[in-house]
Amino acid sequence: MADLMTTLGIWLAAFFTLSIFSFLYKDNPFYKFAEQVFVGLSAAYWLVYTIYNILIPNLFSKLLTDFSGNLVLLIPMLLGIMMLLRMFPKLQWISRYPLALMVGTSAAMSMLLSFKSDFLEQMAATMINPFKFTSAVDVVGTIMVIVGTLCGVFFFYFSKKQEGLYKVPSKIGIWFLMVSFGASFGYTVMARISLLIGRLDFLLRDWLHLIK
Amino acid sequence: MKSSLLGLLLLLLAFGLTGKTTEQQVFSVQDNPWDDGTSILIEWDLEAGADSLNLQRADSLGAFTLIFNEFAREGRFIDSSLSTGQEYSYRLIAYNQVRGDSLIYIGSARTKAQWFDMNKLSLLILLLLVCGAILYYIFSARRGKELFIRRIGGLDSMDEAIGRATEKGKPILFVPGISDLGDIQTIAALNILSHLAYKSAEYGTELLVPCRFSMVLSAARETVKEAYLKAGKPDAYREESVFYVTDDQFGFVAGVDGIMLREQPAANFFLGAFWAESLILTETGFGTGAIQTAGTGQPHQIPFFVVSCDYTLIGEELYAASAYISRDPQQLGSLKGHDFGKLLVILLVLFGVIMEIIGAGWFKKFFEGGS
Amino acid sequence: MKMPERSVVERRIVFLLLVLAVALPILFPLGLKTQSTPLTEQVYGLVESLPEGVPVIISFDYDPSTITELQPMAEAVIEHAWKKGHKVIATAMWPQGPQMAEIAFKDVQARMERKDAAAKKHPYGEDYINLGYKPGGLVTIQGMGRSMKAIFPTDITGQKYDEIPLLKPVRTLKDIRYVISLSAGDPGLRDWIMTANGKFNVPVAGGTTAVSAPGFLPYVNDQKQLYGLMGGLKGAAEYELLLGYEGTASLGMNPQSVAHILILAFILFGNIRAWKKRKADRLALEAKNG
Amino acid sequence: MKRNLPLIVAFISGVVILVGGFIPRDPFPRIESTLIEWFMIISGFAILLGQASLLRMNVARVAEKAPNWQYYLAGLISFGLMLAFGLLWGMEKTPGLLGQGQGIVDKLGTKPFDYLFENAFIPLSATMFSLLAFYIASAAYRAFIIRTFESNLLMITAVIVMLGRTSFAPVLTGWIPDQLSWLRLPELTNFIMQYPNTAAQRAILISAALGIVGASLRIILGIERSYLGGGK
Repeated sequence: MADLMTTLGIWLAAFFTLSIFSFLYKDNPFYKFAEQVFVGLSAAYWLVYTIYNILIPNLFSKLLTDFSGNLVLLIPMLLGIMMLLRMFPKLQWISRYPLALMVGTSAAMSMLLSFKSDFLEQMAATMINPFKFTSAVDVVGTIMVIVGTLCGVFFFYFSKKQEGLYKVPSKIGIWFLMVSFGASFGYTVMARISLLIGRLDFLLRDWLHLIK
Repeated sequence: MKSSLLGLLLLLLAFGLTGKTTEQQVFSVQDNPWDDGTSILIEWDLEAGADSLNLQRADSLGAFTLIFNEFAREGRFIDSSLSTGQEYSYRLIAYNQVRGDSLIYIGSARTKAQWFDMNKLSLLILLLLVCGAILYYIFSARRGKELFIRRIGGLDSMDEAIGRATEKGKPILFVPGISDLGDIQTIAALNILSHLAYKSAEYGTELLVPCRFSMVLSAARETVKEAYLKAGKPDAYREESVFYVTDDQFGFVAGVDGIMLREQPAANFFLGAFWAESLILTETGFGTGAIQTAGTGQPHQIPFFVVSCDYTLIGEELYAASAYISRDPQQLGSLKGHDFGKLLVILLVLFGVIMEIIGAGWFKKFFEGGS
Repeated sequence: MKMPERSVVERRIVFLLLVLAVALPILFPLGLKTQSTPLTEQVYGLVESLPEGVPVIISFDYDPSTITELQPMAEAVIEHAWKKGHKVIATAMWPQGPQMAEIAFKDVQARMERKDAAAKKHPYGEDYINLGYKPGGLVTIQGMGRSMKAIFPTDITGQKYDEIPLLKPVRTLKDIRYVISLSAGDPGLRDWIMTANGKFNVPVAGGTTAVSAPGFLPYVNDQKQLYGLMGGLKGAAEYELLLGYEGTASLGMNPQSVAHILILAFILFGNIRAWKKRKADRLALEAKNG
Repeated sequence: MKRNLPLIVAFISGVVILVGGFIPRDPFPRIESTLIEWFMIISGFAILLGQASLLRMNVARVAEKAPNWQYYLAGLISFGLMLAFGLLWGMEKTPGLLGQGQGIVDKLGTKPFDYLFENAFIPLSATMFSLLAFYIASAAYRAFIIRTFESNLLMITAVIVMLGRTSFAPVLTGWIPDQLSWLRLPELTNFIMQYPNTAAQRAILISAALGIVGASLRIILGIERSYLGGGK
């Protein structure tokens, strides 16, 4: 029985895979069906995980096992319910309170954390003595990092007209950006191809058994 | 701006000169500095030949239990999750296999909570400077002070594209991204739309604006209507030219593709938040021979825009173009504040590199913060 | 109406060629070998450097859409950590993460037993634990730095935090010796870098999809904000190489390499065509203007 | 009032976190932990809200017999199935309302929720995104055209990186002598990634961090309030 179900499962997976691929030919009922099944499954998945991995362990089971010790948890529960009221246009304003709490907290945290790791630390990481390296490649590379970072930042500096002498660092900045976008381009192509490899591998190996 | 930066540098110099030096000790136990008073810092520098170690902490009865035994001749260990304001004793046993003996070091310290985390001094100073600058500029802009930002090159090429469309007598297409109104990229796109709508009203060119969300739809309609009014041609405004396609990501793309093939617009504008669909849109647009302008803050999509469009607004340029057009004090002020931060980075890094070259490592250390 | 039809046909030929470029090397592997790079070696080095018994976090911050790239990384890292005797704690910032983690643990155990029938069993609760999904990204990670138990009152089986022996020495994130985040986007590796490393000084390494890999390189610096990075399928294949086995990633590098060549050929043809067209247009224009 | 009170909530929670970022001692760590716990629980409810809104929209479409309503109905049925399976027997090691469902596991090989996850969710999700491979291939053929010096630079780098990350790369340029080893494709790719790419990405990070600081500051101070909805 279990073996039969496994085989059936693979056929089901193959059916959905091909239904999605059929979109490449043109939009058709199979694709539309598969797409909506995906939306439905995904929504149920989120719900089940939210209940079993967040609401039960972090809220309900605490309240059920030790109610008086966790009284304070009634506040976030209330705020959560206020959040749900967003569904009703008339009561939408109530949801602003939990929203404000969340937005205020996360704005402050991301401000501190990203300023430290994306601003301060990046700045410090660019303060390098390029001549401490022995190999010429490293020296040249490090100089490129310093020049590229500074010119790149200058490219995004809007308070000065980029004319005459000011045009030079801005131009260098855009060149560095373009090289980096090229790298990004190459990597993205790579990523997209990888996804296709996974699917074709499934079809050829698990479904059609063309490879051992 | 410049004098305040100079002052800052001097301040930092003063810090560097007062930086303290610690003398080498074989085994030291001390309260872990600048923390909430729940950890103790243990450092050691063992003699050559030592090959394993055993760090122990005394419990309340005075019995020692192992807490750490990974060997490093010169190392440190932070014993965390302790109680504040208590005395803790430690013992380090270092074995020397060759000599066959072992040395025992003993030390103790009291945990203490601090009022300020000195490791974050550089963070605090710079954060205050940047935030101060942003607020200063926002309030100056609100008071009506003229703030200068340069014109983004992309705006000129946009005007040119509209001109070409007018010559050919074909419509222009504007897609304000596929994000909802909550995304600042969408807001920026709508600001630019108001400029384009103004121009197209002036030239009498047809404008097509497909939208993915109903909120964006109503905002876009409002924007276009206002622009036509401002251009003195309120009668030329047609509500159907700003329309809803569908919520579905790829469905929306398919819809816009269809419009491009049917209407053959002479100029396409893709401004706002775009994800993986970016290249499908620009590919179709390229096929129809339109002049394409794109702009997004989504870094992964920029490369595709650069290679398949005639002009691309890169990242922050999108916001700058929007601030330039709208003259909204909030946007303008923030942008000027960010510019102050950028100038700060450029100067500090230049100075930092020089300091590293002359061997004054404390400057970089100050920004790294301790740990 | 003639133009679009021709382009539709062209498009289908392109699609077909791509399928062939990927499928043929899957069916008939070329036996290509990959070469490891310093970035992947750094991740390997971090795992390799720690002694037996230390608690570590592997965070599953992705969903099935990127399994081809990230699942082989997860398997390789788990195998390496188990071989070193590290106690693996699985967390997830994406809801699909816990499920991906379970699949990975099962597959690694099966593979190790396939290779060596007497391979060590890695029982749940002793060698690894799955703490499940929590939302909130960097906010939640900051919470872990204060108290792990407050964020994860139980594991996925519903067992209480205090009752799990593996978690005894782990009171906060600071007791973790390294975090490896397998990350497909947001929330993910960036949140771990900013919080676990930036705030609590825990070493962080990662594996990401190739799409986001270039953006993480500024973090690989003197301050070690990031201890190395596995980027995409190639990164996964490199890790497999370092561990000494050929897994799905290494095999995947065959079609990957062939498809890259095909895409490059497409770009080349496309540019030649565009160049010819431009030339023809210019000639026509000149002829018209006399 | 309806508008200002939430702004005060955002201000207070933001300022407490900001101050706590610099003062390590009590009571700040404790307040922070409490806020984080609340944040997580509210996020849970927010996820419920998101899924519920989506569902409500699809139910309405089916009820109104909107175009393509049959597909939306299929979506709702698969939603109901997956939800019921998850709630009744749980998933993987997590027990559901009816425990671990050993009887069903014996018949099916896995729990019903996991069965649907592995055989429907995974192929659907993975295939949906693999379509992008085709789009990139067709765009490569039709739209990735070199125009300016800048796009030239981009394309040349892309070509080097794409070749450098294949398994052909070591063979293609293995003949280059050791003194010039950095010219070999894998090394050249590493060089590009480690230096010029890092520089540009760092510039982007720094600018973006400033943007985040600006946006957060405006939110905390109540200057930016669009997140509350309902226009200015």
